[in-house]
Amino acid sequence: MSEAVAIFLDGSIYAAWLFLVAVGLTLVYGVMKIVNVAHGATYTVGAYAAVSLCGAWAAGGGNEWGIYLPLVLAAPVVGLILGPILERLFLRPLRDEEETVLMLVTYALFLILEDSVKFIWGVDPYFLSEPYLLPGGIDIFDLTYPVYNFGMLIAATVVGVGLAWFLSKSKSGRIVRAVIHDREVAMAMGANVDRIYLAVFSFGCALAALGGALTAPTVSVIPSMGVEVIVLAFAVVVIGGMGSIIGALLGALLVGFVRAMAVHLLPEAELFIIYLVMATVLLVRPSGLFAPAEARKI
Amino acid sequence: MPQRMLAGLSVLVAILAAAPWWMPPWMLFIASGALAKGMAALGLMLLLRGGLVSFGHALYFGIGAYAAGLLVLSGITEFVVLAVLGTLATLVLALILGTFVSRYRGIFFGLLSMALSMVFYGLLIKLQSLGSSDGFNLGGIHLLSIPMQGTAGQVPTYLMTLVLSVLAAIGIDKFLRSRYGLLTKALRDNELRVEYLGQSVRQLVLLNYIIAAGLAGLAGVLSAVAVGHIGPEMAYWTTSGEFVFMVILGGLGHVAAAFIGAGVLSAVQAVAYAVAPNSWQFIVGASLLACIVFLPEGLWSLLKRVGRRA
Amino acid sequence: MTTALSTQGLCRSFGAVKGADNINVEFEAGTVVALIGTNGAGKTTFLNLVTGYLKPDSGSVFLGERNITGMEPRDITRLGVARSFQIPQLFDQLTVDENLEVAEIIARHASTASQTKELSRVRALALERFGLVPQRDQLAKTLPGGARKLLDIAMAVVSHPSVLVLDEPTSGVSAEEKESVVETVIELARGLNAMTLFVEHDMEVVAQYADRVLAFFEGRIIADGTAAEVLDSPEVRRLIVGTALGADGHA
Amino acid sequence: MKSFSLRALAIAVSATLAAVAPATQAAESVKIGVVTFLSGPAAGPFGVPARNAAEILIEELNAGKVPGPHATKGFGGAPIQMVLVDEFGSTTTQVSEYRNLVQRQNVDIVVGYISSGNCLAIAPVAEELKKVTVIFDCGTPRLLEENAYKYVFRTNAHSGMDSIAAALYVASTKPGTKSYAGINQNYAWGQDCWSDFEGTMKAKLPAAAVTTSQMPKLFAGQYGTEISALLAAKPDVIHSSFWDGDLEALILQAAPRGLFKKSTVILTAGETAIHKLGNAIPDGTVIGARGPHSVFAPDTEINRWFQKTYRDRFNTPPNYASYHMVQAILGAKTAYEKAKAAAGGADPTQEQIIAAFEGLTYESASGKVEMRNSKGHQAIQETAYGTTKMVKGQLTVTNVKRYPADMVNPPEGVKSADWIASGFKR
Repeated sequence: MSEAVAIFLDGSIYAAWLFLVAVGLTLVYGVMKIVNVAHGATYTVGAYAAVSLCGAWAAGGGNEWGIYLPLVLAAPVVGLILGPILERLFLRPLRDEEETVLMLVTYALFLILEDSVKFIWGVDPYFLSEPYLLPGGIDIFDLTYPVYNFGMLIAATVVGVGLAWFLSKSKSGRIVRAVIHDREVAMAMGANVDRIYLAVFSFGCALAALGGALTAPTVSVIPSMGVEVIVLAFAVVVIGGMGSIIGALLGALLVGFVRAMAVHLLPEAELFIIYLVMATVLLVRPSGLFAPAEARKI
Repeated sequence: MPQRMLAGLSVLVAILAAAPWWMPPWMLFIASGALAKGMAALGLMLLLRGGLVSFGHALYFGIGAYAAGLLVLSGITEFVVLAVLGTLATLVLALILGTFVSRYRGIFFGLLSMALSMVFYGLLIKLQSLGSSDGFNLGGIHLLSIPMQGTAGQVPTYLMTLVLSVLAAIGIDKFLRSRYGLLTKALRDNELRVEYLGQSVRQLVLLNYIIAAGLAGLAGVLSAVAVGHIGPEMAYWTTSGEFVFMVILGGLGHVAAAFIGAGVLSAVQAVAYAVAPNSWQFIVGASLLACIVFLPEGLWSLLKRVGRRA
Repeated sequence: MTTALSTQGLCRSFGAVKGADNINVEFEAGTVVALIGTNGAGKTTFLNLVTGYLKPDSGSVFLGERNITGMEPRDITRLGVARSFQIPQLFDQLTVDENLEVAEIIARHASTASQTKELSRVRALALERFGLVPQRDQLAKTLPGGARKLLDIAMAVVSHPSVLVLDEPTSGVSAEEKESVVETVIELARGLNAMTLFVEHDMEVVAQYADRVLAFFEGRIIADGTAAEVLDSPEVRRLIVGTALGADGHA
Repeated sequence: MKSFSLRALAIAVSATLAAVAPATQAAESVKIGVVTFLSGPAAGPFGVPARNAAEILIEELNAGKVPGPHATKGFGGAPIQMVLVDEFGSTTTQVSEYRNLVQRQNVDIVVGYISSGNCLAIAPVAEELKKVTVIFDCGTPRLLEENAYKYVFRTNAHSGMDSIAAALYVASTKPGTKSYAGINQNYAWGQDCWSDFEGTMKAKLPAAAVTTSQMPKLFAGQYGTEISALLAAKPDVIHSSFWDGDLEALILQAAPRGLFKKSTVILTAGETAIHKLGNAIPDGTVIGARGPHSVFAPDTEINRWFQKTYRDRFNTPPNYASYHMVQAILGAKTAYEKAKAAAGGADPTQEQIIAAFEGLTYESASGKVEMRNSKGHQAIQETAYGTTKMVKGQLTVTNVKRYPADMVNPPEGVKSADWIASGFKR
């Protein structure tokens, strides 16, 4: 019984983390058709930004419990600075290139950003464990879980629900959905694609940075921390269906639970379980679980 | 123009064939590696001509290498056997996987290929008997009585790689000029129409996929012989990424472009390592970006322009 | 006369919308048949069902005696059904000549030597009749709208089909070119003795070239007969021609 | 744009040529190629501390400021010139960079390699190019157990020692251990360390049983699920050979969940974490340093000098990777000088260096090193484990137990795994 509960909790927590790191990727793909490899580097930058902002907060004598403010603030800061730079300078001029070329552009940006992080912050790890340790832990059956992990669950829920609300209820959200469905028609209807792309890409960067910032307290912050994350986030997004928010959620849950089961019951399988899930899902549903419908006329 | 191009390429091949007499040994090693990788990139180029890009092509590079490695472990060290069986192993696997993968298009084809290569990578990591992530060394490989490894083997290995590369390039060039080449080009433009003219797109993709895999497998064997060591990283997604990088760098204009891309990337890497050991990633990333922005058709287009002006 | 193509109880719906509602029809070999109807009446759905792009919910399609229901487009094409598209489906990065060459290469796949010769003849003929000779070495993407349409049709014709399916051959073609395009196509099709199905909004064109006209409405055939019979039927006048008048501005 | 790209090409070509032209060098200096991770995940914990150690050691050697037995300037009076190479990148790249060092840069000795995959691949190339190559950190026993190499030396003990000593520490400090578990990275190093530990435990504490062996992917970063599984399994002892960011993440994520309180956790490479993460490591954690390095290093003049010089320069104490690097360079220096003396003061040949290096015993900052195994090419050394304890906000290591070299290293000619399987027969 306690094992089932542990699998459920571990799976949910891991899924929340996966969703946070993957949702920006799927949004950017859905709107711009860009598989953004630089997402991983933005995640890293987000973690470092959180380290610097929280460091400044602590150095400035900020309230101990207030540290969550600079932690979360790292996301919009990175999104607003990095997003427009990357989109305006590199992605907009190359917008009409093929998907694979755009993917390579973002791969190049990934390499550049990762080394830039090294220039700015060095290779020595940074630690930002205060936000993780501060709220302590709670016992569930006989396992202790850090409260921070449940904060992660809440953050993922807020992001997911917020995004769903924005896309379905707000006017700009409906325009974004129209672009996802059919860029040409949306343009013909007067959608300002330039502005939408800029906003969506920056928002995607902010989401990646949020993932990095919220992860920072639980890991050692090093320049290469984004490499593994990008591959994982890809797997989640592909499983869910590229461009689908609900798909990213389901992909994250599927990977989270399958992996938790593997770790608890069959630890040997952990290594490639995610790729196995990905290959299986693709073999059964070639576009992932929830690929958004696209208009195709003949 | 074609005549001049042919002449230019012949001169290039002649210069490369003479490399053992003018290249220092360390550079010859890089050249061997670049040619082998260029061969893998050539296969990827064929797929790309049909509009498909694989982010898991290193799977076949790894399969070729590990097939050769297993043969060496079982005592077979004749190069011809390694090359033939190594390539055959990749062809068989490509036939099996290709029947599934050929259903996919665009980014899904790329990512499914990547997932498959990562499953293979995971499998290799699991195999402690094959050295897990550390891989293992293979030595004593020879062609008849000519050694292919060690100091005496460097030149034979290089020349063999060159000969096979040139043969592969000529073969693929012929293929691209055949009706399959035209169909492949058509495929990239409009799959729906290809189907509506009565041609199975999957069959065509499968054919290209198998050829591409075979080239990567042979490249894997050659690379294993030249380096003398194989490891799971040969099948890792970053290796696949490197192949894609080479194709984009060279361009799709000509079969020689894949090798030019491979050569230039290897040179950029070597220089970046030497000049800036702390920031070579930055340099590689920046050159990739510069290439896409300034040379969207790849280096080949640059050579063609220079050739036309001369 | 023999039956070239027929359907039995063909049904297909898209959610609540009925794209095809129990269609039973037979086409005689060598005839030229026009499909008319408003947008969304089910004309293109019918063509897509016949050529395999869509699979029917129920019912069957027969090519001669052969049941081709549920077959893939490529297999149906190989059996002799060729089609053109409302939006031309070309190989934009290939030249006009290469576009036709691709079509010929694929058609040649299952042909005997004498048929191969015939294919080359049809290809040359199509190039010439459609006036594409001057542009033969141009990339397809550089062609103007009318020429794109013609090339699209020419590619269908090259395989020397027994059934030729044309989805709005004159849409996007300028008013002046319209007549000559249709005339060229129909003439070529008759020359190849191909049964031709074409979707057309221009009733003058329909009246002039079609041996038989089918009027579609809400996925059903509401009128079937010669051009005069169908165009004069009150239901067609009320449901189709009237709106066509309004939409196209001429009739 | 046309002219721009042409110019770019021209610049690229001339840059290539410039980089490719052999660097000029002072004839009398000894050139050492140093290969270590400058980028990638292993750079922070190992590569850069090792590079830092190489930098200051070479500087101070050239200035003649190193105390004790290594006071001679440079290598036997000749100044040392260092050529630095990044170890990050594929094995093929490493082989090509090695050839570059030997054939283009004409280095006299290569010191390097942290990754086991790299050191395995480099060894036959060193033989081919006939260049003395000193492996300073890579752990796999396979390097010198599977092949006899003439030019390849390893101055650190291999990873078998770490796991054997860890199990011995458990057997002596927790003889009542009923159950144990492992969490190791799923790649060769993690797999080897776990099987060596398990093998030794079976021999020394046959009554103890394995509850779970967790094998997360290398660089996974998130271990919440694994920690739950370990907590649920309730083992008395947990073995982990984690290193780098993974180690730090494991500590950060597991400590607040009480894993370190409920079980005794042994971190065989834990020493790299204590300098940066000292306050997060709970009391009672068993720490190793892959040899008598860092906190386990003897209180000698040379160690005091190294600690001080390193701290003064980099504001942090040196970790075991720094010690490994010092041990390798000092080994090369000792062999070089011995060979030079034997050659009557002339610059020694590679063969003479090898003759001097084989079977050499010398003093490093970590105490005595014996090049005893694998025909004098593989170092053996004592090792130590200790338990952490916070004293006045400062992490200290108590209950240190030292294991003589012979107790934790297989006898000459015996493979580590066979030795463990045989129940440690001598």
